[in-house]
Amino acid sequence: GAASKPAASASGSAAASGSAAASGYKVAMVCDSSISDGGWGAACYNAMVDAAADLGWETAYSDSVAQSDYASSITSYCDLGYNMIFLPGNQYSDATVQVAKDYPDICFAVLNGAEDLPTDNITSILPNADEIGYMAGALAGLMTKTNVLGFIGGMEIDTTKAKLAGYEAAAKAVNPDITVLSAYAGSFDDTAKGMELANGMLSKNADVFFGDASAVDSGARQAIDTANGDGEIGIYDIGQPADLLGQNPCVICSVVTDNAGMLKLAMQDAQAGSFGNKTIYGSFENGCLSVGAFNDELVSADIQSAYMDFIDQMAAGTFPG
Amino acid sequence: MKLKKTLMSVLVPLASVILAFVIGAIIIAALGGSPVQAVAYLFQGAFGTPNNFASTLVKATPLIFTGLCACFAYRCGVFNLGGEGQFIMGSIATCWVATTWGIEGPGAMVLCLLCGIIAGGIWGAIPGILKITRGLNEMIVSIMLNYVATLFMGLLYTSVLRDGNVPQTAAVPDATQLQRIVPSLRVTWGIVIALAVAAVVQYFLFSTSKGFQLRAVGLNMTASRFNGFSVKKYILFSFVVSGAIAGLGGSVELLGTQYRLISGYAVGYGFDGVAMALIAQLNPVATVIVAYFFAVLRTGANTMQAGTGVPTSVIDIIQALVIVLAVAGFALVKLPQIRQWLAGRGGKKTAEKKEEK
Amino acid sequence: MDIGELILSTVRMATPILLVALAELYSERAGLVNIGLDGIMSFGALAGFMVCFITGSPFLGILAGAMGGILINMIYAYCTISLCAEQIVYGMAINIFAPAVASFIYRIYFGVSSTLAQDTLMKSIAIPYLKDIPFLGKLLFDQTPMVYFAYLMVVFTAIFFNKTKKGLNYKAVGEYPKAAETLGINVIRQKYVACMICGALAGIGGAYLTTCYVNTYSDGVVAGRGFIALSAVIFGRWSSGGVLLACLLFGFCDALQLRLQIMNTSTPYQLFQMIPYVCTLVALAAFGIKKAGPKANGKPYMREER
Amino acid sequence: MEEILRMEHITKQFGSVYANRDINLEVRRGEVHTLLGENGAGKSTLMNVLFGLYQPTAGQIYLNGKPVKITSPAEAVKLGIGMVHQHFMLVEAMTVFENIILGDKRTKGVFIDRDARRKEITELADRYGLEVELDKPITEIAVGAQQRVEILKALYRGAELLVLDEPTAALTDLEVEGLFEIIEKLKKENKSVIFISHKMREVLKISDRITVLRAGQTVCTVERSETDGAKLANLMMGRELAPSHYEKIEQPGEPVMTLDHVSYHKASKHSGLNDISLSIGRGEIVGIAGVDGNGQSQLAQIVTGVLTPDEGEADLKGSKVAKFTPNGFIVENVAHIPEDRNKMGLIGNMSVQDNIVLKSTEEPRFSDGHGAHLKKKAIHEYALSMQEKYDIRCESVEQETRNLSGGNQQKVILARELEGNPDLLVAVHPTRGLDIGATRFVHDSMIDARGKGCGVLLISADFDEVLEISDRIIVMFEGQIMGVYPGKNPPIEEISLAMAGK
Ligand SMILES: Nc1ncnc2c1ncn2[C@@H]1O[C@H](COP(=O)(O)OP(=O)(O)OP(=O)(O)O)[C@@H](O)[C@H]1O
Ligand SMILES: Nc1ncnc2c1ncn2[C@@H]1O[C@H](COP(=O)(O)OP(=O)(O)OP(=O)(O)O)[C@@H](O)[C@H]1O
Ligand SMILES: [Mg+2]
Ligand SMILES: [Mg+2]
Repeated sequence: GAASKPAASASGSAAASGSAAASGYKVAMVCDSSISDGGWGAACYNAMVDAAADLGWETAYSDSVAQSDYASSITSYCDLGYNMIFLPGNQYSDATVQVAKDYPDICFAVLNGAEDLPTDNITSILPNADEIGYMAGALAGLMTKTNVLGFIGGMEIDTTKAKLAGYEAAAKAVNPDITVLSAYAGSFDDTAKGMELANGMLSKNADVFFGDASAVDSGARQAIDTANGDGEIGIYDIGQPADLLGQNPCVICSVVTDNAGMLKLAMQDAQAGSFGNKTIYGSFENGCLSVGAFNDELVSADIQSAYMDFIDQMAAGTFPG
Repeated sequence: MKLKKTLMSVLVPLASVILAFVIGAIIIAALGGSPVQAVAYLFQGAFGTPNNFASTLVKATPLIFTGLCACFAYRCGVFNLGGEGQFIMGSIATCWVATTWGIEGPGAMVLCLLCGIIAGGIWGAIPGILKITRGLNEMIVSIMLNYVATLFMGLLYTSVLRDGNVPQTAAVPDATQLQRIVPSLRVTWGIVIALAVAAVVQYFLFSTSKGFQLRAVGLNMTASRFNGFSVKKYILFSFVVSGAIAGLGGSVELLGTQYRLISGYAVGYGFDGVAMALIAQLNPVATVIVAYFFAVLRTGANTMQAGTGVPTSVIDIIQALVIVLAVAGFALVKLPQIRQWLAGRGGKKTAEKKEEK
Repeated sequence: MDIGELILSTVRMATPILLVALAELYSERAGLVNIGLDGIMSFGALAGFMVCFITGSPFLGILAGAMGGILINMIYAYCTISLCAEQIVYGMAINIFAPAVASFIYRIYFGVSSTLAQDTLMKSIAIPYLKDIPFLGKLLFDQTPMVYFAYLMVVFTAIFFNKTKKGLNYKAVGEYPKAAETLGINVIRQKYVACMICGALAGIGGAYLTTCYVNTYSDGVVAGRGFIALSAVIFGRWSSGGVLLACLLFGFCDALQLRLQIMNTSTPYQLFQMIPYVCTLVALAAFGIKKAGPKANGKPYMREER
Repeated sequence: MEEILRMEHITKQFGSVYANRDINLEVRRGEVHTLLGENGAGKSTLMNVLFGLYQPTAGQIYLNGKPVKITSPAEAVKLGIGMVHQHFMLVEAMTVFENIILGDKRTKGVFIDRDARRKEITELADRYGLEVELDKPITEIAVGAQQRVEILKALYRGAELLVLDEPTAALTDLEVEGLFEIIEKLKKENKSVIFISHKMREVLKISDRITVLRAGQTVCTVERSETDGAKLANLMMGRELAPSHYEKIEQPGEPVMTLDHVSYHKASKHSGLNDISLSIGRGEIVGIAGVDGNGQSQLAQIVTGVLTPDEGEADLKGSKVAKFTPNGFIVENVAHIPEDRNKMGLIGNMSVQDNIVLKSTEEPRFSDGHGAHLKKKAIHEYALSMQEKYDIRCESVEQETRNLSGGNQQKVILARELEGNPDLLVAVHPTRGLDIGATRFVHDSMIDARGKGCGVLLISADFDEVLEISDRIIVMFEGQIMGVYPGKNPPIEEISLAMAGK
């Protein structure tokens, strides 16, 4: 297997990051999964670090926080004088609302927050889950030979459901004969479950996969690689939210979400004093969603251009219909 | 002599806890943090502001319930590892009543609490019934039922009782929620209910004849049967009551703290309760104290982690060290060799006194 | 549904649980209830993963998993055997401590990256002749060596406890340590040995997950398998054959529910996930279990106490 | 004769209690040396020190003249010491065979060589006349058989010095004869035996020398030929014990308990009852004689409501028993001294006072509102008065009963069971393991109860005891009644034959 090199060690978090002139602002992230999960937690953490580096903010994080500790963790950062708390998921909404009331001067940015969540000091950051689904579904529809697609979710949360719906709709728009198999692992970190679910789908002839289950996805990719064996690669996976090309041989392309960009917008608002009462949308149009690099050996130029046509149509609002 | 013994049994665990923190401080220092600062953060997090103090009480509340749940069952000699499932079932019943029956207000709240008690009691009764009728090991049954309850809760908040666009149920209406004791502080009457339950359990176990018999059953089932106590009834009773306590805890947690069911709700409360009850040597009042100590450690640790920036796992490591060393300290004073040594000086006198007799 | 795929999946899912259940069996046979299996597994998973990642050898990874498991379990051993402290509490403590240590080490070594580090997986080895048995041969005799190891352990354990002198002495320690002591058996040593075996097997179970099953480590890889193993020991009535059946039943139910989930996307998936637990309960209730396991199970042993 | 063992200035302390205090003991090769002392005098403690199970607080042990430090039983076994413990050291989940070969270090090889070992054990058992069923699980054999297994275990290990701690407590007279023959054989092989028993007759019969212990200290060592029972009792207790004589009642009162053709698990001869009819009248003691494990336990448990008979009827105080529950019988004033005081009688981890009021916490004198609030002070005071009345020797009534000596444990049970002036008292092996003083106390208590109109069912494997205090004797064999005999001038020969099933 391809052993990826260990990334730079990130032991402490209070250490100021980035080279830009220190702005005196501080942002902290409270996350229920581990930030080294190679999935959602890591992506969000990296987004925060990247955004902060550009603007010269200090960062801190608490990860693997239990649901019952959300509020007290957030409160801790508020008491420590952080300017912004970044919450990567809708599950933190209740705790955020509760704490935000007591700390009107602190900004709370909730990734995937609901549209009705924002208040004077809460902003939602909402990547368009439908579009993510469309972008993956169109490519899957073009690539499949068996007309069976796979989708593995972690938990049955709304953004995941929307991605699944979009995936299915786009794939069917490309090729009406397609069926989509889907399942939920009930977990974001049980990699073995991901592998078993993918195996189950493989035995039903699925040949293009997409997932929204963090570390579970890596199990699924492993199952796909195993099924491909050493020979020609005939079963594919589409990655997200970072560009995963090269991580596994089966990855043909990724739907990349630029969480850092959106978070940066929120941070700029905070600096400008215009934070709150808004939802920062992330879409293909505003560049927060993008198509990652293609595996040119597996995705022919024809398919790539056909795919980009669909993406253009999506941007124009005519796809998948 | 007796004084010395009590003193030792306080001093040794205390020393152990301090030792755990010293080790923790070394780790923190090795990671480039300041240990003194870290401890200051810990105290600030747990007691620094009135609201932090209140948060610690809030955090202790569910732990008191699951601790008492374990305590009650173990006193009757049955190992109920299903506190978590019973807690969840209590929460589910409460949530269902509070959010779908269309009722609100204090009356609804009381009804919700009752339903929590009943649901927890029923869920607790299952391992009890299977034990006395089929002879099944209660540990395995209650562990399995924890998984079932957690999944059932998942089923509710992702589909059946789902409210809105995230997998969670609707929130309990304001009027039905447990009210704050002091409006400016986060702590609700839930902690008072918890303390009351602890007092009742303490009284029941040690000051009533039924409690006395229940303890006897727990210590020696055969002798209890020979002496006319209905062992099976007591086993079932203890399961039901222990489940009901956990169920009430779930109800209080839902009405006073969480307001809705959501992914990750109550994870780990059950086993925490078991550990606390055992550390407290199955004494209800001591269970309350241990639960509070756990809560201090947790809320304080959150602030410590946030303040020092060490990875969260370091905090878990320190917490585990506290348990490991504190319980080892308790065990140490109970070892025959150590007891002998403690008795060392006072020993002669006692022996002589006996001879006079 | 593809039956072959289902059986294969059953074997795969049952193997780590089986290894860990055997670990618990060895522990409980010496009177030590260890509910810290999840913790030992996660440490074994990390140790196995890191060594495999660094050396490129899954076998060294397995070995490291075993050593890591032993190391962690010595905390439990010292406190419960030498200090006679409550076993359940120490199991709990291990469950908090070990995953935290594992997570800490991983974080320090690998840092934060948007992808998980990957190690080399152990290759399957087909057993000549046996693998040619139609249908089953491919499923059962073309597996990684650790699968064979797990099943051989079942046989070995059965023979050890039922046919050998050491096994008999071992069992006596869990049944009536004082009697064992009066017969010249070194109870304390036996209990420590039991903890080492338990730590090693549970560590291997964890390492299996990251060197034979999936090629990554993440904080939640163990996902409660230790508790399932604990149940499997009770369900299997403290015999290795029984434990094997319990693990297979559990693996089968889990494999089945995953497949049912894929087939019925409209039904809430939690209903399928309940299948293994409900099946276990129903099976237990149907058979009934009167046997209570080793008599001195869970009780501390002090030589001079009556 | 050459000395094999010398224990010098042995002191053993448990917490603040001295179980042994500066004890000296010397045992010669080829002799039977008896340790005599009241319950709790420290006999077992001293032997456990010798066997390496306890580490002495102070003192030195010499074996064959050489100083030795015995740090574990394994060490003792290596040094040629064997011991039959007072409390059975048998693993219940295993068979007799497995129990005998456990921990075996004499044979090499990994696997259990069943055939060879069986042959060896069978030969050994034949040589010493010990009858055991090798393949039965321990739980399925009677107490007497378990005792034989214990002896066989020790013999199998082939010790030079064999300690027998109360081996006869659970044996019938016939079995005791057999044991004595074994001891004689060992003596001939020039092996030494340390023997412990509370039965003066046995002590006088088998001993060469006797060491008397009192309250953890050595009183003296005497030659058998130079002493007698009365002298020994005096040395042991520090006081005289008048010879006992109990009057026999020939006309009992109205029946309190009648069994009519009662059967229970008929097929299993040793743990069942087959068509039992008997009646116990007020003011009489009915003694059940018979080898242990012939249905006596089941009988006791049926007349106390613990077991429900398969067939037949029972009449309690003139009305038919509809439902068999222990509580139902307790309410009808039936008292029970069960056969196993630790397992069935006492809650070992509860205090003396809690055990004394175990059954009566709901009575107004111990609680308000039918058990709603315990009157702890009243309970404590009552327990103190019971401690006084029944001479229960303990540090305080708050001490756990687990740590009391056997005699005192039995007295706690007596204080509980007899205080309610029962109508029926069922006493099973009530004096097993008790010293002569305590035994006398128990017998006196039963006679007292009889005097107050209580019907007493005495079940005992100790034939002497049955003969001494029963007003009527019933012999049981394989779950059946073999015969009923008068307590006054009983036909001893006939009864003995009946006990053997003839
Ligand atoms: N484990 C223990 N811890 C404290 N005290 C104990 C313990 N065991 C016994 N004792 C006390 O030591 C003293 C001696 O006890 P023991 O039962 O030997 O007295 P005894 O006079 O020989 O009794 P008996 O009436 O049975 O002959 C008693 O006060 C007893 O309660
Ligand atoms: N393990 C122990 N822990 C505490 N006290 C003990 C222990 N073993 C014995 N004792 C105490 O030591 C004293 C002597 O007990 P021991 O068992 O030696 O008496 P014994 O002479 O064998 O009596 P018996 O005739 O009843 O067998 C008693 O007071 C007893 O309670
Ligand atoms: Mg005594
Ligand atoms: Mg003794």
